[in-house]
Amino acid sequence: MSITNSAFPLISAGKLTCIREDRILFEALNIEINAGDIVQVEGPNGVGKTSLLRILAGLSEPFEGKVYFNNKLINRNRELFHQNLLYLGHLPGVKGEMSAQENLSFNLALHGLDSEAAEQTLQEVNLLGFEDALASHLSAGQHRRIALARLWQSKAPIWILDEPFTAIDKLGVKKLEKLFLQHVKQGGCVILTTHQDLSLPDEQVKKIVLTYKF
Amino acid sequence: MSITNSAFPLISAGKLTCIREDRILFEALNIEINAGDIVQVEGPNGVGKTSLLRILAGLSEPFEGKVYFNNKLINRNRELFHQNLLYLGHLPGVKGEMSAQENLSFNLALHGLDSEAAEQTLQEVNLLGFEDALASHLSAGQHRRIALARLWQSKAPIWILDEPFTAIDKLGVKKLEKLFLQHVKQGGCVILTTHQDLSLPDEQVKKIVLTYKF
Amino acid sequence: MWKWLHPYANPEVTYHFTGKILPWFVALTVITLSTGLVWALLFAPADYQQGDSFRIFYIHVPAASLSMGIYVGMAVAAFCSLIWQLKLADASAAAMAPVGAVFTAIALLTGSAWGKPMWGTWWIWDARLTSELILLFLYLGVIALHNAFEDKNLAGRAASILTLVGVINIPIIKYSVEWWNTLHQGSTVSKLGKPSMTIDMLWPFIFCFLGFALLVTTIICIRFRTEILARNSIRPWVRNLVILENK
Amino acid sequence: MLNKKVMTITSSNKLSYRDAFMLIIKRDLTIAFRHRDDILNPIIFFIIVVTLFPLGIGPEASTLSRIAPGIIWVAALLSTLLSLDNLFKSDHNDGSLEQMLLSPHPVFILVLAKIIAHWLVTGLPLIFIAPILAVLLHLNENSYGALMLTLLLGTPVLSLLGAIGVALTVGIKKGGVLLSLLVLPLYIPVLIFATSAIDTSAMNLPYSGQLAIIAALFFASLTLAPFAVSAALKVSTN
Amino acid sequence: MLNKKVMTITSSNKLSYRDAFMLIIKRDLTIAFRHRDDILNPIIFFIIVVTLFPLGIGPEASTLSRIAPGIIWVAALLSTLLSLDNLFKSDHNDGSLEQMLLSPHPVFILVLAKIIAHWLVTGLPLIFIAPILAVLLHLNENSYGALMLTLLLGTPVLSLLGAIGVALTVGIKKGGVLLSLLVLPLYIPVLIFATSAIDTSAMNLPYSGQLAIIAALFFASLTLAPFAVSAALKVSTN
Amino acid sequence: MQFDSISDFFNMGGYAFFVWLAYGATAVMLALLVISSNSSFKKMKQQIAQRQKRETKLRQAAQLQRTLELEHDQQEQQAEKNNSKEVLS
Ligand code: HEM
Ligand SMILES: Nc1ncnc2c1ncn2[C@@H]1O[C@H](COP(=O)(O)OP(=O)(O)OP(=O)(O)O)[C@@H](O)[C@H]1O
Ligand SMILES: Nc1ncnc2c1ncn2[C@@H]1O[C@H](COP(=O)(O)OP(=O)(O)OP(=O)(O)O)[C@@H](O)[C@H]1O
Ligand SMILES: [Mg+2]
Ligand SMILES: [Mg+2]
Repeated sequence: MSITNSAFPLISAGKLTCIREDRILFEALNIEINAGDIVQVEGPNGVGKTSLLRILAGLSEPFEGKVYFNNKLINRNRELFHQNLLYLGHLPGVKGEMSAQENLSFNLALHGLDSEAAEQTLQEVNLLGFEDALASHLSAGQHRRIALARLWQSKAPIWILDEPFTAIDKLGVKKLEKLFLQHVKQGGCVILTTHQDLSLPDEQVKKIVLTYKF
Repeated sequence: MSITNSAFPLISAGKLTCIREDRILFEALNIEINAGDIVQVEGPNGVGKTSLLRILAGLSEPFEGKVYFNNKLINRNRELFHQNLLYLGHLPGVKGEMSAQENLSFNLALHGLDSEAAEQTLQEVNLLGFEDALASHLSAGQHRRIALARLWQSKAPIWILDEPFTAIDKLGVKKLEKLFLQHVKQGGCVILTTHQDLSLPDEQVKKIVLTYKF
Repeated sequence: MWKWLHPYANPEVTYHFTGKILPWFVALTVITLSTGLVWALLFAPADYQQGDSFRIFYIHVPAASLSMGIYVGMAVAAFCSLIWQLKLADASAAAMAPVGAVFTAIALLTGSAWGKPMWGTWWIWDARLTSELILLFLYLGVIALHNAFEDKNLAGRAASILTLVGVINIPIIKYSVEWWNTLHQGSTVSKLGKPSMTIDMLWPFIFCFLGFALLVTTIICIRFRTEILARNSIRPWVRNLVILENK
Repeated sequence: MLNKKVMTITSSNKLSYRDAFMLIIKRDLTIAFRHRDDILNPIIFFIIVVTLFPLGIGPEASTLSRIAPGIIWVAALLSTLLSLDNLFKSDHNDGSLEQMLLSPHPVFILVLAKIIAHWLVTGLPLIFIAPILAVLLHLNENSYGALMLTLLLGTPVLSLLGAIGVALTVGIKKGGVLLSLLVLPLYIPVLIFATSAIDTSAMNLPYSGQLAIIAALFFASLTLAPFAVSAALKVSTN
Repeated sequence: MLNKKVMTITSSNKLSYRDAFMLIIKRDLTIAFRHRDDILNPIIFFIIVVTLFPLGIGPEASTLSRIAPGIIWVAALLSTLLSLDNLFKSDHNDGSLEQMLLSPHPVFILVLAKIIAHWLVTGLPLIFIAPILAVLLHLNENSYGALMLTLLLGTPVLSLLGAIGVALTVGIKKGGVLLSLLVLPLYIPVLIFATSAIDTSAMNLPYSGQLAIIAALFFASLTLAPFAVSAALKVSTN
Repeated sequence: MQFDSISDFFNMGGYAFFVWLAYGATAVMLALLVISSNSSFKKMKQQIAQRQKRETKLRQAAQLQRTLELEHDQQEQQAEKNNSKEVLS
């Protein structure tokens, strides 16, 4: 079933409420994200962007409300949802004890992708020559690049990325933005947070603006 | 002794060479940083910016070369140097088990500053109302703000900051840039790395550009 | 079957309901327990073999059996909270753990104080004693886990998992300790069998037992109310309640 | 540049359970072998703890042989306990655990694979080293078989039950000692039946009863622990 | 907005050694008391390990009383060892250690403060709980004094020597078991002299000789360990 | 009444230490449990009240933040205007 034929939004949420430490971060939030959307979650530090993304990815449970993937509850269809989801959080999920290539191969294989493509994909993120370096011996940005490399191979339509540009240099950011455009053109969607300005055309980017609610 | 009267650069380095994993990151680098300088170390991911900053702060030893503070070798005058240095690395040095205020008070006291000022300083970094929240319960950006709050109280002339803007929202970045300007106006210097564009006037910012050397 | 439970599964209703019955429980506890204890200390006859040290019996046995009973209650609550996601079950399990731990400690302490005159030692590695000690460890583990999580709901779920793993463990421990023990030495001392008590010993015992059971209920009730407040602190009814009381 | 098709909601890009299982085992073993220490250290800890006792208690052969089964088993318990920290903690700290929970496989399969890899690295070596230490402690000659058998059946139980404890504490900053409070009481039945089996064997009596119980514990924990662990992981990463 | 003066190169904004020392102690104790568990857990670990032995060895009072000193001291060793992880590791992981090394104070003072705070939280409670456990193990009645004294003098040595091991392994990802490999051999002298003192006291003989040696170990490690630790920290954070 | 005198009662047939240890320890532990249960109930209410106060503080801080953001935006618009003026002239 191709997404473009699907009548339902790729991911949607109804009446989401998130409470942390007795503070209401957001209340009765309704979200609907369709194929082709790039959604930037905006707001100052501590407003609840990461919390929202984790709820959408099914990593935390909201205080109230439901998240749907293709109109199905995500907790009821966990495996199907995860096959169609790529989430990258604050922590890159890269093991320092393995080489860049081993890390990427494992990540690809775990998500059912072709792990042979690892070497070629590392080239995309400018890690050529570092394939065999242990990840713990790489710089902050190179470390994150290993995690990001998965994006180039991913077939999952839903990308949820929490500050993907952290520690990435300018050329890298450009390249990522291009990749996002390509991804949504192919019928995927991207939900991301970042404190940097995106250089994507404004009409491409939808925004969810969170504000302090007390 | 006021800095402005000093004939020597605040911090200088002669013939620095750094080698990691048999790769030469930089070779025979000479650096001279005077009061009033904002120095941005630039370069793509993995080029050696963090390595350079750690060497300047005396946290790592260079393969070759020496670092001088006010024309004195830093390893010979460790305590004096550290009284005049403020270094913030990738890791914020904030303990999740303590509240925001306790963290800041401790940090201030450890560096001989007035720990009473903590509450007021937290206001500067927009953490009013979070004084008593455990640091581990704060968001990524709020966490880093606790570490950065020290800057507002610091009397050390030399600031070495490795990606200080990570996870900080736009308003926060603006505020930090303003603080840097004020700091150098008072005779300090700031050495920093960041992958974001600084919105400081170009003539204010000196650049050290590192490039891949293979 | 769960339908009739429904009105009480509302935290606000439960909070007010428990608040109403609590004074009655307190009164009943005070009456029963004081009657039982005075009877046990002053009027019950001394044992013809153990003399007046037998008076420890009147707290030791209620404490020991309650310590196990509370764990079973906690496990049932944990089960409900995991399967049906009943937040109130969670709160009641959290309320029971410290009470159970204290009663286990009391059983151990009174047992020791009884063992020294009877067996000549404070402690032997007998089956019953050992499994009671391990029960204490299980309680402490559950409490530590409750304290380790800041989020009460997460803490409740984590502790529920541990409680259930522990409850499977309890019969195993009891059984294994007995077997392990009989291999090395027959446990002769502690197996008194059921003491065929005379009626003038039985009545004070019944009163003490009931009194301690009521005390347990009362304390759990108080702690339960605390837990309800902790889990619902952002609800308007809690806020209003607090504001009203502060005025 | 990459020739990608239009995105589809799909359930095809998925490994078989067996492949996912093997993938995790392979990865964990790779990481363990990368630092050889990971494999040597539990063994060395085991050896050191066992040798501490003759030093603390005195060298008399009769006392030592009397307490040998207990000491070897307690040392095995403790060395498993210490190595448990590696099981999920580092994966949690660098975000890999999150990624595994988000992978399109049932979590209990991944968990089971991790536990088995852990046992291969920390439990299995103990079985080979134990007889040598038993010699040092003058273990009764009839007991070697029982020692090996109880370790073979018992150490997986330790890894499986331990995993539950680790999963519960993985989100907590300083879970180190809390872990032992949670896990050690769960280990007690294994300890009791195993040492009882060894003691029985020393008297040349059959110990199949105890062994059967350990085996039962093994199968029970093998089937139930992975589910408890995955439930616990979901709670503690929330 | 803040009324700052022109920056100067200065050596005035500095705490006295005593203030710096107290600051660190206060901080570490605050963190420990924040989770009460941090204080309870080493004690509970100690208790549980001690109870494992009767379970593994059997309940006979005579055997237990024979091996009681060894068991209590080995348990003290292990519980110190387990709690050592907290000493520098978490500070290293969140960057606080770096900040301390960059502070304008001699590193050995900060280190000494951290070690003393660690002992207050993990060593001291053991001394209070040990007599109760000794009762459970039927320790000889003459030996209680010796047990307490050796623990009082010996546990600080464990913290001090342990700190060296932690400092050396703090930069290594999985230092857990490597640590025990480094540290336990250093602990052996303490173990031998302490248990020997307790055994001697059980026979109602004077044990001041052993005690003097432990005291000597204490003073030697108190003066030397902080320097070794600060050197080790500099190496392992490089 | 099983005892002839008060001292007889306290003596407990020679088992005074053990009996009173058992009863005393039980009383102390139960008293502590009751007291701590009660005080934690009260503390919980206080905590909730305190949080409510903190919230008002947070609300004020949020207000401040919002006004700051507004000011910031206005400044930026001003700056842009100035820039465009320069270009024009
Ligand atoms: C630390 C030491 C002791 C512990 C941990 C302990 C624990 C227990 C436990 C768990 C029970 C079971 C309660 C139940 O089944 O409802 C019990 C019952 C009992 N204990 Fe103890 N006990 C200890 C010492 C003693 C001593 C020294 C005596 C007397 C000499 C004693 C006499 C009894 C009696 C008479 C019962 C009731 C048995 C029955 O009716 O089933 N206990 N104790
Ligand atoms: N711990 C280490 N061990 C060995 N090599 C290392 C280590 N840390 C960094 N390197 C090497 O040094 C090089 C420079 O790293 P450094 O962290 O200085 O880069 P950087 O310029 O700060 O990059 P980024 O922008 O990603 O932060 C890296 O390419 C890496 O290969
Ligand atoms: N583990 C936690 N426990 C309790 N409260 C938390 C926790 N993590 C975050 N919070 C609270 O939730 C709020 C939102 O956090 P979140 O991480 O979602 O913010 P964010 O929008 O991602 O901020 P940032 O831009 O700094 O990353 C924070 O203000 C904090 O008070
Ligand atoms: Mg965030
Ligand atoms: Mg860097």
